[in-house]
Order: sequence, then C-alpha cells, then structure tokens
Amino acid sequence: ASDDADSGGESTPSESGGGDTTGESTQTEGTTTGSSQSSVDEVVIGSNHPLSGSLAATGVGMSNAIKLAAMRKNEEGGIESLGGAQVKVIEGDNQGAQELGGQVSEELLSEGAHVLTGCYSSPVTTAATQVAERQGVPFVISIAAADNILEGRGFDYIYRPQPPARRLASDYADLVPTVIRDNGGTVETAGLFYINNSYGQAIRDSLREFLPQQNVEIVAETALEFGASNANTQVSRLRSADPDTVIATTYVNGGVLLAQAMQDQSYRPSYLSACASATFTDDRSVRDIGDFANGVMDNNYALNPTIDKTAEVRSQFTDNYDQEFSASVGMAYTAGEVIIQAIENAASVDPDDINGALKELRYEDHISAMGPISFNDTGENENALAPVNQVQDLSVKVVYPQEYAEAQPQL
Amino acid sequence: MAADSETSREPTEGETGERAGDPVLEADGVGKQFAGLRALEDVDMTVHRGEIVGLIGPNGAGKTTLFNCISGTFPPSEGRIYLDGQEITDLQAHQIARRGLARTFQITRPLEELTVVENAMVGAHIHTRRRSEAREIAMEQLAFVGLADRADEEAGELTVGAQKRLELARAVATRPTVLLLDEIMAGLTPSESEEMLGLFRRLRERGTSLLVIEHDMKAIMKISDYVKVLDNGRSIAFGRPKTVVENEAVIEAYVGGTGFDA
Amino acid sequence: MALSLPLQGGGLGRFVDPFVQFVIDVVNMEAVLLQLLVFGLLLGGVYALTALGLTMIFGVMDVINFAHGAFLVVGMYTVWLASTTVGLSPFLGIPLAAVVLFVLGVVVHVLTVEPIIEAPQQNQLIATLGVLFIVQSGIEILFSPDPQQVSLSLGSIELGGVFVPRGQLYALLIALGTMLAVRALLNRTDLGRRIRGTANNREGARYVGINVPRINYLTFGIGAALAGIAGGSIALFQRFDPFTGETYLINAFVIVILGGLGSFPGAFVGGLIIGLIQVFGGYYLPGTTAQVLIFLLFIGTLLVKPEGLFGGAGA
Amino acid sequence: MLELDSVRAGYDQIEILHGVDLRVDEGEIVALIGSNGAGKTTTMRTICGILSPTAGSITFRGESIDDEPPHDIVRRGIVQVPEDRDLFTDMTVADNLLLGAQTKTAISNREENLTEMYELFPRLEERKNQRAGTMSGGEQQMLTLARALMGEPDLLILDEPSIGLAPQLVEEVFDVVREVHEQGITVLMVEQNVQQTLRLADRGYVMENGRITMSATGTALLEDDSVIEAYLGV
Amino acid sequence: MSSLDTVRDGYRSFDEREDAPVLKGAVGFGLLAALPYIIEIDVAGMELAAALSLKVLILTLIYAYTAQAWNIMSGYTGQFSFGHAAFFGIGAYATQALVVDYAINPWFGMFVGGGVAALYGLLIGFLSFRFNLRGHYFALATLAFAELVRFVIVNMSELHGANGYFKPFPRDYDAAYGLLAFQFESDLPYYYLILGFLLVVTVVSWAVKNSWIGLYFFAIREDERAASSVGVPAFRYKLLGIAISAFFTALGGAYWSMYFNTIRPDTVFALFKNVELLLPAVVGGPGTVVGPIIGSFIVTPMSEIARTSFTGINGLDRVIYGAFLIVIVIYSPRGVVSWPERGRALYRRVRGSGGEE
Ligand SMILES: Nc1ncnc2c1ncn2[C@@H]1O[C@H](COP(=O)(O)OP(=O)(O)OP(=O)(O)O)[C@@H](O)[C@H]1O
Ligand SMILES: Nc1ncnc2c1ncn2[C@@H]1O[C@H](COP(=O)(O)OP(=O)(O)OP(=O)(O)O)[C@@H](O)[C@H]1O
Ligand SMILES: CC(C)C[C@H](N)C(=O)O
Ligand SMILES: [Mg+2]
Ligand SMILES: [Mg+2]
Repeated sequence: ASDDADSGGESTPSESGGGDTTGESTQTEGTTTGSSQSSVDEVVIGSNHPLSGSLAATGVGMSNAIKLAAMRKNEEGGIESLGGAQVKVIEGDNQGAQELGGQVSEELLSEGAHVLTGCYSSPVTTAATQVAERQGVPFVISIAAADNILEGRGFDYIYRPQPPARRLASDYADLVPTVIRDNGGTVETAGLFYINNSYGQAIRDSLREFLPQQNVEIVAETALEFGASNANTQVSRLRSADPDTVIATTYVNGGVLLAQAMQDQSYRPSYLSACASATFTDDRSVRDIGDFANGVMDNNYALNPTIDKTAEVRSQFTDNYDQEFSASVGMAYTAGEVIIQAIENAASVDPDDINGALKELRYEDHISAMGPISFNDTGENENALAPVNQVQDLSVKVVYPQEYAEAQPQL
Repeated sequence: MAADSETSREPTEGETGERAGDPVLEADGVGKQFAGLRALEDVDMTVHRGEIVGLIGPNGAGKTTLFNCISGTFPPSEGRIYLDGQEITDLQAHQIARRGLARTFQITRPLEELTVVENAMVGAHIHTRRRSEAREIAMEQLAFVGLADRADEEAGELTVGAQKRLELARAVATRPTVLLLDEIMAGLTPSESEEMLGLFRRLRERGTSLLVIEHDMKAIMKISDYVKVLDNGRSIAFGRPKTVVENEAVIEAYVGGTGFDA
Repeated sequence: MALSLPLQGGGLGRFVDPFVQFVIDVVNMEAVLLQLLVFGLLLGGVYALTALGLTMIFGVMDVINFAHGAFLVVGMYTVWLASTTVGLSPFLGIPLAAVVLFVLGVVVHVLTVEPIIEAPQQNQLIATLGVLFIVQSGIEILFSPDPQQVSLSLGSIELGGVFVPRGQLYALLIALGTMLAVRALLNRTDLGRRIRGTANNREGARYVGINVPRINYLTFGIGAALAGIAGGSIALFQRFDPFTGETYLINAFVIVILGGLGSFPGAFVGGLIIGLIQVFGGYYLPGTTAQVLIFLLFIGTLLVKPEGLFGGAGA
Repeated sequence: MLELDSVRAGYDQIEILHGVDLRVDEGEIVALIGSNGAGKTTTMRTICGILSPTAGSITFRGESIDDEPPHDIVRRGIVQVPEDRDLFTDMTVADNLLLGAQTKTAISNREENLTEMYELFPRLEERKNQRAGTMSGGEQQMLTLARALMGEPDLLILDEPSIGLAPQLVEEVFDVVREVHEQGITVLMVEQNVQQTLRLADRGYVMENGRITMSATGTALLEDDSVIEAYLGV
Repeated sequence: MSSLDTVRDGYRSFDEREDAPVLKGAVGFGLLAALPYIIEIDVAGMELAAALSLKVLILTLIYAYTAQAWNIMSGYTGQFSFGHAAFFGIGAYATQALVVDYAINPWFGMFVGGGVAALYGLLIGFLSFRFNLRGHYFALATLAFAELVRFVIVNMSELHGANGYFKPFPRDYDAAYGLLAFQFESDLPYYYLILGFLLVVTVVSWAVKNSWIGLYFFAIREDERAASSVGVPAFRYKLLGIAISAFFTALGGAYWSMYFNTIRPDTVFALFKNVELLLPAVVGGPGTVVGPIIGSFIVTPMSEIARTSFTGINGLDRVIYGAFLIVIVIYSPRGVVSWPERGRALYRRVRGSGGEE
C-alpha cells in the first residue's frame, strides 16, 4: 500500500486518468486554475445493499460499515493522492430482490458513483455485477457466497475479498476436522443441516465433495425451508443418524431454530459445528441462544482479533450506529477499505484506473482474518480464508488457524 | 293415486290422431334424486312438432327439475330423453343447445355486464362466428320481444320483467326447434302477458315447439295444445286443457278449492 | 435390527426409497415414529392457529385477506413489546394481542375493505396487500428489521423418550380452545348467525334489518383478533421479524380451503394434516419435497372434494 | 303512517323516480300497480333505505327516515318482502327464518312465530334443513314471505309476493295478507295480480314512468277504464 | 361549453369510425415508441428521466405485457388466476435451461417454454374446470399449481435446484449481441423488443375480444350456466383461454430471464410474482384491452418512484406504495379505465341538476 504513496502525488495521474471527457470539460471551464485535478474533491462509492426487507438486518449494518470506512478515511484527511478528496458513500436499497440488483447499480452510477459494492445476497449480486461489468465500473463484492458470480464469467471489473461458497466449504473440511482431531477427538461422520436456497445448496454441494477427502462421511442431510417455524423434524433426523458432527449452514434464524430444537430434544452431537452460518458468528444471536451455543465451531469469514485496529473499528462502529459489528458487517467494512485503498493507489476517479489499481492491489492493513488481499484473474481473493470460530462464554472467538487465534479451541 | 289420463307414453283417448307433427321432444321414464329427496319419478312426456305444451303443477312439483334434466343442466338419475329422435340424455347443456333445444330460467340469469344485444348475440353465435351476422340475428330477436330500443343498456339494469324478455330473445336467437319457457310470464301485468302470448303463437308459426311452465292458468288454458300436470315429482295428468282442468286429481293437487276463475 | 437404506439413491430411487424406508421404520417400530407423530401434531397446532383468523375473514366473510400475515406479526410484537417494556407476562400478552388486533382489524376494515366490499374481489386482495406492506414496513421502521424474541424458555416435557416442546404444546391447546370457542360463536349464537347471513347475502341482511356495516367490521375484527392470538402464541417459542408472517400466509390459505371454507374444525384438522405431512415428509424426503406433497394434497382435495374436508356448501 | 313527498331516487347515474307522492295510513292495505319498469320496486327499495332519495322526504309516523340505514328502518317496524327474494341461499330454511327476527320483540317471540310460520307453510317445516338456494322457485317465495313475517313488522311491504306461486298458494298468500292485516299490520303491496290486489286493497296507486299518475280506492281503480285497459287485459 | 361539445361530438364521430381502434392503437403505440426519447426532454431543467429511467420503462412494459396476457384469461373469462407465475417461470426456465445446458438459442427456448406452459395451463384447466372449480377455489388452485412447480424445481438438482440459472453470454451459444442472440449491450433495444412483445399480445387480445371468442369468454364470466344453455361450450373455451394466456405469459418470463441476469425458483415463481403479474390489469381495468397497459404505467413507476424517493427511512417506500395501492382500488374499484366514464357521469349529474334548479 505504501509504495503508491509517492507516485500518488498531486499532478501525475489526473491528466492521464481523466480521459477525453474530463479533458474537454477542463478546457471549457477551467481557465482560472491550472490544477484541474483539484476539481475532484470527492470520490463516490455506491453501496448496493438490502436496506429493507427480510435481509435488511444485516444489510443495513453492511452499508453502515462502508460508510464507516469512508468516515475513517476522511478523518485521516481524505484520499491523499487526490489532494485530500473526501470519500462519499451513496446508498441504494435493493430490498434483497434480484430485479433490483442491476437497477440499483445503474441508479448509483447515474448518481455519480465511481465504484460500487454490494450486495449480501448472491442472486442480487449476480445481477448487480453484471451491470457494473457492462458499464466498465469496478465492483467490489461486500459479501455474496455463490461461486458462479465470478466463476466462468470472464469478468474484468468484479472482485471478491470474501471466500466464496466453495472456499468456505473446503476451508471447513480442511480446518474443522483438523481442530477436532488435533485436540484428541474423532470425527468420522457428519450430518448436514442447511437452508434450502441457493446459498445452502451451494455449500452442501461443496461439502459433499470435500468432506470425504478428509475422511468424513455424510450420513444425513436435512434441509430447512426459508422461514420455517421450527427444526424439530430435522433434529429428529439428525438424532437418529447420530453423526459425530452436525454442520449447520443457515442464516441467523435457522441456527437459532436448530439450537432450540436440539435443546427441546435433549440432543447434542459430539461436535456441533457450522459452515458459513451467520448464526454462530453473530453476537446477538449467540446471546439469544444462550449457553447451548457455547462450544459451537463455525468456520466463516471473521474479523482478525489479533490486531488493535479491529477493536478500534468495532467500538467506532457500535458508537456510531448502535448495531453489532458482526463478521458479515466486518467483511463489508473490509470491502470498503479495499475500495478506498484502490482509489488511493489509482490517484484517480476514473473507473479504469481504479480497476487497474484493484488488479494490482495487495492490501494488508485490513481487519479480516485472512492474509493480504490480492485478486487473481477471475477477481477472487487469493488469500481468502474462512477461519474457525468458536463460541466461548457466549462470545465468538477465532480459534484456528493459530495466527489469527485469540483463544484455544475447547472441546 | 293413479294417473288416470295417462297410462303410457303414447297419448290415449284418440289424441294420437290429433297430434299433428312427429314427436320432437320425448322424455321416457325420467327420474331425479337429490340428496334426500325424490324430485322426479318416472315422468314420461312428449312434445310434437309445432305444439305448445303447458307444464303445470304445484310449487316444488318438479317442473323446473324436469327442465334441468332435459336441457342438460344436470343429467336425470333415470330415464332417457330424445330430441328429434336422437338421444340427448347424457349430453351437456351446450351440446343440447346446439342440437336445437333452448330454454329460459325461472330465476333469470342475464349476463349482467354485457349489453342487451350482446346477450342475444351469444345465442346467435351458435349459427355464425361473424359478429355482424350475429348482431343482425340478435337485433331481430330483440325487436321480436320488444327490447330493440334498449339494445345498448347493460342487462343487469333491466327490471325482472325485461330480463325475462331478454332471456326469451337470447334463447330464440339460437333458432331452436324446441323451446322450454320457465314462468316467463310471472311478474307481467295482464296486458303484458297478453303480448307474450302473441309471441308464443308467432314462435309456433315459425315452427318452434314450446314447452311452457306457468302458474297463470288462464294463460295456460288459452295457449296450450296440451297440458301436462306434475305433482310431487310424478305425472298426474296429460291431455287437452279442457279435460285436464276437469280432472279431479288436478283440481285437488293444484288449483285448490276455489276453482279457476278467481 | 437396524434396517436402513443408503443415503442419496440416484434416479427414481430418490422418490421410492423414502417410502420404502418409511415402511421399514414402521415394521421396525422405530421409536422415532412416535416422536415424529408428536412433532407433526404440534406443528399442525401452530398452523391451525394461524389459519383460524383467516377462516373467519376469508372463509366466512369471503374477503381475500393478504394482511393476515401482517396481523400475525403485530400479535407477536404486541406480546414482545408488552413483556420487554412493562414486563407483562407473555401469557397475559396473548389476550392483549387479541384486543390490539381487534382494534387494528376494525380500523383496517373501515378504512380499506368496507369501501369496496361490493366491488370485485380482486380489489380486496390488492387493498389488503397494501395493508400488508404498510403494517410490515411500519413495524420495520418502528422496531428495525432485526429478529426479536420473547425471553422465555419453556423447554420440553419428556415422556418415555418422546419430547414434547412446551411452547408448541400450549399453542396446540390454545388452537383447540379457540377453535371450539369460535365455532360455538358462529353456530350457537345470534351474532354468529348474523355473521353467516351477512356473509352469505349482504342485501338480504339489509332487508331483514341487520346492521350490515357493523357486522362486517365485527367479523373482520374478530378475524384479526384470532390472528392476534395466533401471533401472540407463536411469540412464546419462536423468534420473529417483521416478515415472519409471510411464511404462514400461504399455508394458512391452503388450510382454510382444505378444511372447507368457513369451517373452524376443518381449519383445525387441516392444520394438523399439513403439520404431519411437513414433519414426516421432512424426515423421509430429501430437501423440502414435503412441501410438494402438501400442494399435491391440496390440489387433490380441491378436485375430489372442492368443498373441503368439513365443508357443507358446494364450491 | 308512511308518507312519501316528491321523492326522487335512482341508480348510479339514472334517476328513476321523478317525484313520488304516496301515503299509507295506519291499518290500511295500499296497493301500488304499474307496468314493467315503472319504478315500483325502486320505490319500495327507497322506502326501506336500500336506496337513498336524492330529493324529497320520507316520513314514518311523523319522523323523517330518509337518511336512515336499512336496519334502523326495520327497527322502526318496516319490513319488506323484496322482489328478488334475497334469501340466505347457503343457509338452511330454519336459519333464514330465524334471521328474519332482528328487533328485540321479534327475537323474544321468535320461537312462537317460527311455529306459526311452519303451520302457515308446512312445506317449510318439511324442508327446514334444506339449503334455501335449492328450494323451488315457489318454495323460495314462501320462505321470503315467512322470513319477513318473522320480523313482526308494523308496516309490511310486499313486492310481488305471489310471483311464481301456484294458484292454490296465491290464494293462500292473499289469505295471509288478509289475516296479517286483521292482526293490525299495515300493508303496502306491489302486485301484478291486479284484480285480486285491488279487490283486497283499501286504496291503490298507479305508477307510470317514475310518477304516481292515479290514486283512488281499490274498487274505484278496478272500475276505471284506463286501469282496466292497461292492467287487466281486454 | 359549446366548443367543448363540438370537440366531444368530433370525438364521438371518430369513435364510430370502423378503423377507430386501429388508429387509436397506432397513436398509443407510437407514443410508447417515442417514450424513451420523451423522457429525456428537458423541461425547465427537469428531465422526466430522473424519475422514469429506461429501466423503469422496460419493467413497466414487462408487467403491462404479462398483465395483458393474464387478462385474456382472467379478465375475459372471469377465471381469476392467482398462479400465473407458474407460466412465467416455466417460460424463463425453459429458455435458460436450454441455452445454458444445451446452448440452444433463447428464441427457440422461449417458444418451447410457451408450449410447455400452455400444456401445463391445459392440465391445470382440465383438472380444475372438469371439477367445476370457481372463484376462490380456482384462484387458490392455480396458486397451488404455481407453488408446486417452485418446490419441485427447488428440489431438483437437474434444474440447478435453488441456485437457478445464470444467463450466459451470447458467445456461449455461438451468437453475437443483437436480436438473434436475444441479448443487447444497452437497454434501448431491450425496450423496443418488449414493446414489440406488448404489441403482439395486445393485438391478439384485441382480436380475441372482438371475435365471437371474446363474447363467449364474457358470457362464461357472467354466467356459465346461462351461457351453456345457449350453446357456449364453456369448458372448451375456458381451456382455450388458459392456454393462450399461459403461452404468452411464458414468453414474458423468457424475456424477463434474458433481460435480467439470473433466475431462481424464488424469483420467477415467487409468491408475489403472482401478484405483480396481475396487478396492472386489476388496477387498470380487468377485461379491457388498454387497462393492463395503463395499469402498469400507474403501478410500476409508482413503486419505482417510491423506492427511489424515500431512501431516508428504510421501508418507508413500501408504506407509501401500500397506501397508494389502497387508494387506487378504493377510488377505482373497476379499474382506472372507468375514470373517463365516471367523470362524464359526474359532469352529466352536475349539469343535470344545475339545469333544473
Ligand atoms: N339441488 C337440490 N337439492 C335438493 N332439493 C332440490 C334441489 N333442487 C330442487 N330441489 C327440490 O326439488 C323439488 C322440485 O323442485 P323444482 O324446482 O323442480 O319445482 P318446480 O316444480 O319448478 O316448483 P316452482 O313452481 O315452485 O318453481 C323442490 O321441492 C325442491 O326443493
Ligand atoms: N340496478 C339498477 N341499475 C340501473 N337501473 C336499474 C337498476 N334496477 C332497475 N333499474 C331500472 O329502473 C327502472 C325501474 O325499475 P323498477 O324495478 O323499479 O321497476 P318495477 O316497476 O318494479 O318493474 P317490474 O314490474 O318489472 O318489477 C327500470 O327502467 C330499470 O331498468
Ligand atoms: C450468509 C452469506 C454467507 C451468504 C449470502 N447470504 C449469500 O446469499 O450469498
Ligand atoms: Mg320452478
Ligand atoms: Mg319490480
């Protein structure tokens, strides 16, 4: 990040980056000042998230996280390479509806966004990124798990810092059994409990592929309908299959239902775990579940607890927005920082310049529990990681891999 | 209680000779069972070409039910029905209509949001798919029943009396060989009834045979060639109007103590 | 003797195997069957409860009420709000929810349904859809879209290895009691007869001297109050957010028709059937195929017995 | 008892009654006759509050009832047998009858009245659990009349009560009207059975095109040439 | 007043001309064709486009189109379908599944979808009408048939389960952007394409309405028994209605799937999709030809404008939109197309009573 600081001086990129139109407009109006680039006194990030509707609980937090990233940058004096240009975030509400994904992107662009981010729900993101690609504007995915958003699309402008579904599942298979076995446990069989939509099914399919490679056999699969009122049947089914571990893949509510039904049936597998479940990385739902949540291992993207910045951002966020700073919200925050860093590096608001900077980006100073963020040809983060979290004393702790661990796993 | 004027489907008492044309509508042993109720039982009846046959009987005797069975609203539980010599017992209402039998409903069923002329056109389309032709036929029939000047009003806004005439126009627009009329004169003033009887006669002149339910005995006596009497789902009399009104069973079941000319 | 089938048979097997497995389990007299039966009945109780209000408004009064889902949610939030702000016991919150919903129902009816009660029915569908949007998003604005829960852990009763979650057991009992009460109201009282009469023929009701607008808003209000009871009871044991109601809506419509329009015992039994299918289907069938079964059953019922299981009148 | 003073009324866009004056005194039987579409039914509906007058006034026992909703008018003692019956078709015959009683007194006398109705129309008792909508046309007509009587009216309005009835029953209906009248109920009736009606009525009105064109005693109307020509046939 | 009368008379005599509907249609569609340009016109520094983007116009026409298709069955024959998402989704799925899994051109897939949807419609109709389902029962049966497809697909990995399909690039099926590929690089051609769709379905709808078929449909809607009694084969015509309607609805789904980028059971078969598909027709005036189009121009932009203008408080737009729906149906229970007529009646009444006093 620092190597750009010098080159990102006052004058260099502005002429080259402005392109024809900027050049023209500078000529027609700009006779008074020679420093035309100072006309860029703000850069605009378009945030495309579900601010209402059933996904809004998390969506609003994510959008706020982007705003926080901008606010922190502005407090530091704005985009240095653009002479302290302020970062502005404009928000669009996609309501979690696929039709609106693309439309909100277009609206944000017409309102002047230089770069986009979103959308939490995979199908919405699919539509939103398509628009960005067509218009040649960079889009950094805040969260969206579906693999096929980038897979095989040949996109040039879309980036995803977060691990996609496949990676989430393979990290689960790589890490969780290891943790258990390292700590003297045995895990040979698993039962899947997943939400029956694209996200749940994508994770399920990948787990089917990766678990056997780690010598874990899937002995039960049971799905939960979105909005189901309880998980009694599913738990009965898991109970009678009696796997060593139950792996939950759910939105916040689904995991709560699972815990509730297990308690109602006095059942708990040797290792209750989760793969990319929103429930067991969300402080609030963990508190709602209560003691039963203790010990659950969930591998999901996570905040990096080993650095101070995380705590700092967290407290700033909760002060400003009166919301929990969950892993998802934190991931969105990271996406915001990635964008800001790319602009800083590009020292331009031209989309192609920003895009170029994203391709080159290697961003280390982030708060997510993963290595430096840098993107491969398809736009996936090469170092994306879903570490293992565990609920301990009703709070979510990263326990593995060691470099990010704030606590030791307890079995 | 034996049905003494009628022993079989064949008319007796020398009437056979008098009945002019060949039979166009024949019901043979028709019965209808509702949940807990026998609404019709072994009813025979015939209408010959060019006849007007009156169908009378106390309320709930089964007259409308017989119409429903004949016209295919629902199939009879027993018996057979023939139109122009061909069996129509199990055909559906629209098929029967297409073979030349039309009816009106006691409780009128106008196509409320269609205009008067469109109501009649629905009937006329049985013969043509062209709207202009159907409209022509429909207008003729509206003129016939005296509704021509209300052709463009919505049918739902008509009074019950006018709706009855509309039903007639709609049915006649199919140019039926047999027409079943269910209390079409109920609710008309005596002079209006008189006009209606004129229409009946003109229909007969056009070659349509009529089976008419009415409670207005004067009208029935005046217009019918033959009268059929139902009571409690059974046929209790059939014959020339004069003979039927003198039939004691009929007087007891239907007319009541006061006799006819009230 | 643990007979069982391998998971994930391909091809046709995936439809046949579950039934084979079911038969095997029956033969084995697996204990799980009893547990599933209990869960099915309990879940059915919840469904029945959500369908009662709709039976009144849709079944009896013949108004397609899309706001029903929102009414359920208002019931949940009432109980929650009363318990978190003034510390009212959630059990006492349920009657409170009924009262709140009755009032809300009357208001909604007077403002949106009554003006178009004579208009074609699709208009009511759209008006109540509008109410659904307003109420749902209104709650979202007031209380955020985050899920809420009443902190009350009722736990479960264990009977010989079979678990009976208390919260749902209460819901089932409340459903049963409410069903009997409403049925008595409709069939045994003058008010009930007036409600039925007005629903059947508004014009006729006017002629005999029934205060038709009043009966209409009472009926609607009672239907909404039933939704309040349902929502309040569900809040005892389940988390909810402003959108929770939507998921109950369709099944509630299915149940009302399945049981026979306007029949409260029908709605109750219909709810139980749906619950049982969902539980047994969820257990034996892959994914959420059970829902397919529910719709097949629904369509089958409509075709063979359109008046529903308990319906008297024809379609 | 009932007085209409230049009442105008109609449907959505069309005015049907162009100023109707009509009076019914306590204890009378008053007949209203007129050809099809003259506005008789519209008049009856307006009295009962189903339609509201756009001009003019309707008073009952000296009090204005123009703006009252139908149920308040029933409460005042005016009950109608509507022309199109408006039965509760999906409910049983018995329910229909019970629903006829809506005022306090009618409800308290409901059981006796029910027995009385069953005596009057045995067919109804026979079919008390049949759905009203499946009754024959004439049976439904009986039911409508009986339902109205269950309301214990002071003023009974009959709109073509004999429509669709067999002669025997027509007689019976007129008997019932006579009987009811003897019990002190005032009657306003519309009938196409003009002769019989006018013979029964104390007074009669003739209506044409939304206006009252003639009014006289029943017998006087019966002898009037124009009436004979228009309504009694040749 | 007299000049107004002349105008009115002029209009009336125009109305009576044989080709009046054709001319009116031409003017109407001409206007729609010019619309993308009209919204860009700068009026006192304000562009209509600010509130009404091309995207919104496309969406408006999509729902005008589907409402028109719905109307042919439900508006005309009165068989209220609440499950048109079934046909919409089948159209979308057939198109995408064929193009993604077999690289078959979407135009072909669209007609396959139309055919399959028509068959499914016939099945639904055959079962429901045979057993005489009507009113609520029919409406909910259609809904059940739609939900049935949704849950079947969700649980069918052969059709990508809940994940759905992702629209491929034209190169994936050997095509280049353009009409043949059913994909364009900008929105304007998409607009004219859906306008073309709308034109076709409107002409079909108009032709049906003005033939004996339309009259039979209306007769069935009003009173099936009365209609049958004069020879209307109600069963057959209801099947015809549902088949036409399903076919065209499926084409709309195909278009939708090609315009947006992904389809999933939860979007194309969504519960509220059923509502969206019919809403414009009900708001505009069911049973009329222009109703669905006018209705869509009221409902769709309104929802968009609410969404984009009330961004301060999340959810406020839905409150506004909900209130808007209520007001619309309360003030025009027979659809917006009845406004002119009601206006005229009001005018007549005002003038009528004023004249006599
Ligand atoms: N769907 C039905 N279910 C039960 N009973 C029925 C049904 N339809 C008719 N009935 C009964 O069958 C009997 C015959 O009815 P129908 O309508 O044929 O009489 P009708 O002779 O036409 O009498 P009216 O002169 O009063 O019209 C009546 O007692 C009636 O109540
Ligand atoms: N709902 C309605 N909407 C519009 N016009 C109507 C409506 N009902 C009746 N009319 C019209 O009002 C006029 C008077 O009808 P009304 O029913 O009062 O006549 P009536 O004297 O009772 O006739 P009948 O002897 O046929 O019963 C008729 O021209 C009729 O077409
Ligand atoms: C919860 C997340 C990991 C997944 C996200 N909801 C998606 O659909 O992509
Ligand atoms: Mg009859
Ligand atoms: Mg009348």
